[in-house]
Amino acid sequence: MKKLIITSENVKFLQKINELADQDITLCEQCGTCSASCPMVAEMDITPSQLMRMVQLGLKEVMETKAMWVCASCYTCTVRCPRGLDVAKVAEALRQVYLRKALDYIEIKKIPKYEFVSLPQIAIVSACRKFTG
Amino acid sequence: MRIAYYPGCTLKTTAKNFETSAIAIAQQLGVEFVELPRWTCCGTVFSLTSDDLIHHVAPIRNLIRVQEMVKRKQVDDEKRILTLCSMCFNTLKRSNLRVKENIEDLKKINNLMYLEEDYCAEIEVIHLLQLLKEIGFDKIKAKVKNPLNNLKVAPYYGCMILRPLEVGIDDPEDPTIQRDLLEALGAEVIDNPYKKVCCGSYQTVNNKEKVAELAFDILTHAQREGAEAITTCCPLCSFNLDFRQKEVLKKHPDFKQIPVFYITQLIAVAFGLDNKTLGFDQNYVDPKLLLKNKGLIK
Amino acid sequence: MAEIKLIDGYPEYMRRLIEKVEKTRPKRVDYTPPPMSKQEQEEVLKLHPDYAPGGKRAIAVGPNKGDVGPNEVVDLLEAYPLIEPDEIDLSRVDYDTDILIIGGGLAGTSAALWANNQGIAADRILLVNKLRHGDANSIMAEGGTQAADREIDSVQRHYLDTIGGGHFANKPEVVRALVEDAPFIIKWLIEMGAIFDREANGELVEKWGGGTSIKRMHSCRDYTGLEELRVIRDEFRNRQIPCLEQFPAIELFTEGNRVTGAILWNLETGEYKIVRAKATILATGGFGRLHIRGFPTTNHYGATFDGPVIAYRAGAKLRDTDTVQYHPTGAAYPIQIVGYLLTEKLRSSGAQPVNVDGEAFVFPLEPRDVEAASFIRECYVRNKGITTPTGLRGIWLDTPLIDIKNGKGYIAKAFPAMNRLFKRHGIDMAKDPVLVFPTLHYQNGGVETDPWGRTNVEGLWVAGEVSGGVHGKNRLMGNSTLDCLVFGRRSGINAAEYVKTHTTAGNITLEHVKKYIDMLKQAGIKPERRAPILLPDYRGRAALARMIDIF
Amino acid sequence: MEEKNNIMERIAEANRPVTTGVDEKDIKDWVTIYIMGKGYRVPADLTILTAIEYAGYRLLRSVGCRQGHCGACATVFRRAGEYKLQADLACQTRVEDGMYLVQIPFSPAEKAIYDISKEPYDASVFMKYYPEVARCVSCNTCTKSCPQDLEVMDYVQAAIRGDFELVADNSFDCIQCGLCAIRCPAEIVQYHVAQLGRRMYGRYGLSMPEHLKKRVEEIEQGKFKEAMDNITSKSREELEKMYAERQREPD
Repeated sequence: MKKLIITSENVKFLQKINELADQDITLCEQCGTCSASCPMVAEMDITPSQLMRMVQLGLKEVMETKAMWVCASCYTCTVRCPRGLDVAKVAEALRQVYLRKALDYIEIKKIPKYEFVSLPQIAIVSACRKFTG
Repeated sequence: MRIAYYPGCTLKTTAKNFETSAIAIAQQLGVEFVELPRWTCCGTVFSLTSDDLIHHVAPIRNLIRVQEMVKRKQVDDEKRILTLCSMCFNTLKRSNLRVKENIEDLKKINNLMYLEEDYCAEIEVIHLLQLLKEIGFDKIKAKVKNPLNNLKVAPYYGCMILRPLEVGIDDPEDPTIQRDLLEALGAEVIDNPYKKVCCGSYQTVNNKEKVAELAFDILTHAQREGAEAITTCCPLCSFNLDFRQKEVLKKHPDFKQIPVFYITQLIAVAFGLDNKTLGFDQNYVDPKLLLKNKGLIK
Repeated sequence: MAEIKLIDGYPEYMRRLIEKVEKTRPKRVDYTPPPMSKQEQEEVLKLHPDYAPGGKRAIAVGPNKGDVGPNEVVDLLEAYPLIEPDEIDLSRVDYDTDILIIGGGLAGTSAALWANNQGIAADRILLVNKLRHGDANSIMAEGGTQAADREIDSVQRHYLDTIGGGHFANKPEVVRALVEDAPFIIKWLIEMGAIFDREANGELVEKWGGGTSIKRMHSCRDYTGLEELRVIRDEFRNRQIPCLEQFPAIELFTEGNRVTGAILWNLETGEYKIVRAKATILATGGFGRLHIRGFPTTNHYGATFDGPVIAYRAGAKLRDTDTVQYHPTGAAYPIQIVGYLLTEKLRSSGAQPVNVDGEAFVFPLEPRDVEAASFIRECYVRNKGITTPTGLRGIWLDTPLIDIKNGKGYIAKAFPAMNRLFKRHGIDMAKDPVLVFPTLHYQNGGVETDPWGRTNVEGLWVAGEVSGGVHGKNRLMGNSTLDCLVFGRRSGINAAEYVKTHTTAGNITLEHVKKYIDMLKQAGIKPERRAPILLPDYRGRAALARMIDIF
Repeated sequence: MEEKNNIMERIAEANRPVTTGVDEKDIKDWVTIYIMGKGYRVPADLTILTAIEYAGYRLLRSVGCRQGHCGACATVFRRAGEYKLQADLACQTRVEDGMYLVQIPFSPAEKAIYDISKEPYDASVFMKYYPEVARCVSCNTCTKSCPQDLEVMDYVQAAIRGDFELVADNSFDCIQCGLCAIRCPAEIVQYHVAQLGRRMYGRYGLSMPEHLKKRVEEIEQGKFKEAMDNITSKSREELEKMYAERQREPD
């Protein structure tokens, strides 16, 4: 097993996410309730609780994972967390770290034109909010 | 009673039937929706980061419109704004809470919108279901001309009117408001635990297969309990559960399509309102046959 | 910093003068001065810039040798080219196209669309612009577009109005094309999504235009040209027709008596490009920026008579270039907007010309030239004008009468562009009169055209203000945008037909330019002027006096 | 000064500031403006556009009709002592002492390619071609930067929900200067969105007038041919007589 050395960079990253999400992520005790509750977990490469753990450790590699993008912000984890943590906010904070560099997770201009004939406004607006920088 | 009404974009486009049926049933109950004279998209999803204020500008701008309406005596309910769409409800309510609880944020937002009058943070955001409950399900029952007898309906709540706790209008784990309402209409209510499981929301834009899978779970669970129809109060849930049945069928050819109603459409049916109000042509899975079989429409 | 103190847009002394206008206003609401006698009209017309002596001379060379035109126009026709024909490298053709269109206003843009409709592939068309696509007088057209589409109207009635307005000097067959195509043009624009003013019941609003006998003006608020141009330019862009901007044509190519393309000049880098074309459509617009007789203008920055200059060298005949349309009511105050067109619709809606004493002094339905001349008389002969802080003279146009006669708020609704313009300078037209003086408005004549936009030179078409013949000696309100759209379309169609039957491109030579230089030399004209001038020069004298040309 | 007799010369002389550029000796009031950071002393009653020219620039871009109709001369500036970045048309804005300014010569915006004759008349058309409208945060920066004082944000919002009439009405006076798009934090191209909306509304939201269709058919069928053959062959004298005897439609 690889030994993990926590540096100031890791701490900074944790602090940044803590601030953006307005949470103290160190409170997470890895009970796994969020993962068990998540309707999207099957689509994720890491589970919500793994995501929380990576952030706790300040591992920027979490930015490479898909989980935060698969989150549908349904707040099931939020209402169920025994530690009162808002996991949805943590996912949003991670998305924002990426999007705020003026990057897009999905390119709306590349969505096939025919999709827009049926897609409701509500879906497009929320996708823009969640996936475009 | 006149109340300020925020439609939201989708109720003006793919969910017009939600709006027309809601306005019609409200009228029956003595409530007049007064649409905000100028309104902007609420953003549909509440911005979750602590330092972001720009995405709360739109919700607050809409709440300022309510203040203006109150001043111009355009509404009788001077403290509230009504929404039908669950996502609008969630976003407007949470932004409202944020500025109510954080006066510094309110100041900054007011300052950014210096061309508008200041928002005083005194308006409250309510959802149609809350209003209906307030009016009283017994009163609604009294208006029923066409009881939904024998119609087996599974209410679906989705997320945005239940979670998080501070905005939820019902128990997030076991909501009952739609059940009580549907029972008042005479329907047989099929309760099942999938009523509060997320439909996949905006993932429908870039991952419609997954959304179809969630829809499949939600719909088949209800069907297994005997449901013949689903009700929702969110145009995005409705899209994912109704329109995405096309994708469900692709993957599960044995799947039996099931009509998805806006709750207001079923109330309108029970009230005996006309077809134009019902707007079934906008539903993907045609509910007319089912309702005809039950003798509920001609 | 010392600035004149303004009260609602006017300096104090002008405010006091406005009080005089306000005093007489109630009496003038129902008063109209009597029309002039024929004799008086003739007398006052001597003050009109077109008739006042000293403004014109005969052209010394070229197809119209001996014809008379304004000095400023003749100066350009008698100018030497910008290029030395022998120094241009013709060995490399940069753009080889079927149809070259020079000028992207209403005429050029519609020519491109109709050539494309006619089967010429988008990439076989090239539209070039001196400035941006759409930077044209078209976009400034306020009033409207005439078309005889009402049940009680007829195309022959439109014909008579047009030809009478043009002092019967118009080419009959060209006017016929204009009026017969007009309803089709409106229909086409609506199909393309142009939004014309509508009555509450959805019917088209049809308004009066000066000089017409019936209401047939179709307007889009007071942004008619803007709306029409935006719509067809959007369609042009959807068709992905090649378009160059900041690329004026500075000379045509010929082979014998056929135009075979043009030299373009990159306005910003100075590099020239060679275009070979089977057909060339000239749609370069008018000449307001020549400031004929020193008048301000309603025209666009690029309205500098380039088209006729280069066509003339290629042998194209001009006509009716001797008359210039001055609009009686150009803005005269504040200095920032001098020359801006205040549409005739203001007067037809009730605004009255008034002198410094608050007197209405002229019958408001006099012909445009008489009206303009009477303003000059009031200012410079009778000395009853109002002098602005910068020394301009003008007379009042009492606009508050419009709201008095049509109801409060009418100005804001019917004239948003003008209302906005004055508001920017602190003036409320609904409350205060505005100062006006004649302004140089329109080039009545130009390169002689036939009903299909053809000129006497093979391979060269013209459309819009650059052309001559359709308006005779005086253009009628509402016929300019129509001219552009009708003959833009017709030239596009006809050029497309030509291209289909003339499948080989001609050689590109500058022989005609060499010949023209010889003619100028023979006529003893010194090479001190060069044309086309492309743009006017408004640089400050002080800065110019100390300029060193290094790059 | 000796008064000249020739009226035309006097008019030309009076108009010289607007026809040939401004001469220093005629100016009483001056201000200092900063064009791209460089200070220039210019006459106080010039517009930004004419002041730039006075300073010695020969404009090849950022200039068009010079009268507020074409949108070529979009300019951003800050007034002395203000933090607000203003946006307006150079040809319509007077210089002020201490103003810092730069022109926006070009707006690098993408226009969608479509064929309006093939589009359905509903909100999906906006989402299909300009899905970025969904990114609008209602910050109102577009409205604040519009030199025409249009309610730009309102029409973008109307586009999201497919209200074509509101898009058309609110955007009608748009001169497509691009200032809204340049300043939009959501990177929306408002003026192109509006153009699509207006064309859709003009084509589908408004009816094609029956009398217009009928007249076009009549002309095609030759209903006026005889009358036109007749009138176009008339002599000048005959036409003059007809013209003088025209019946004017009553007001």
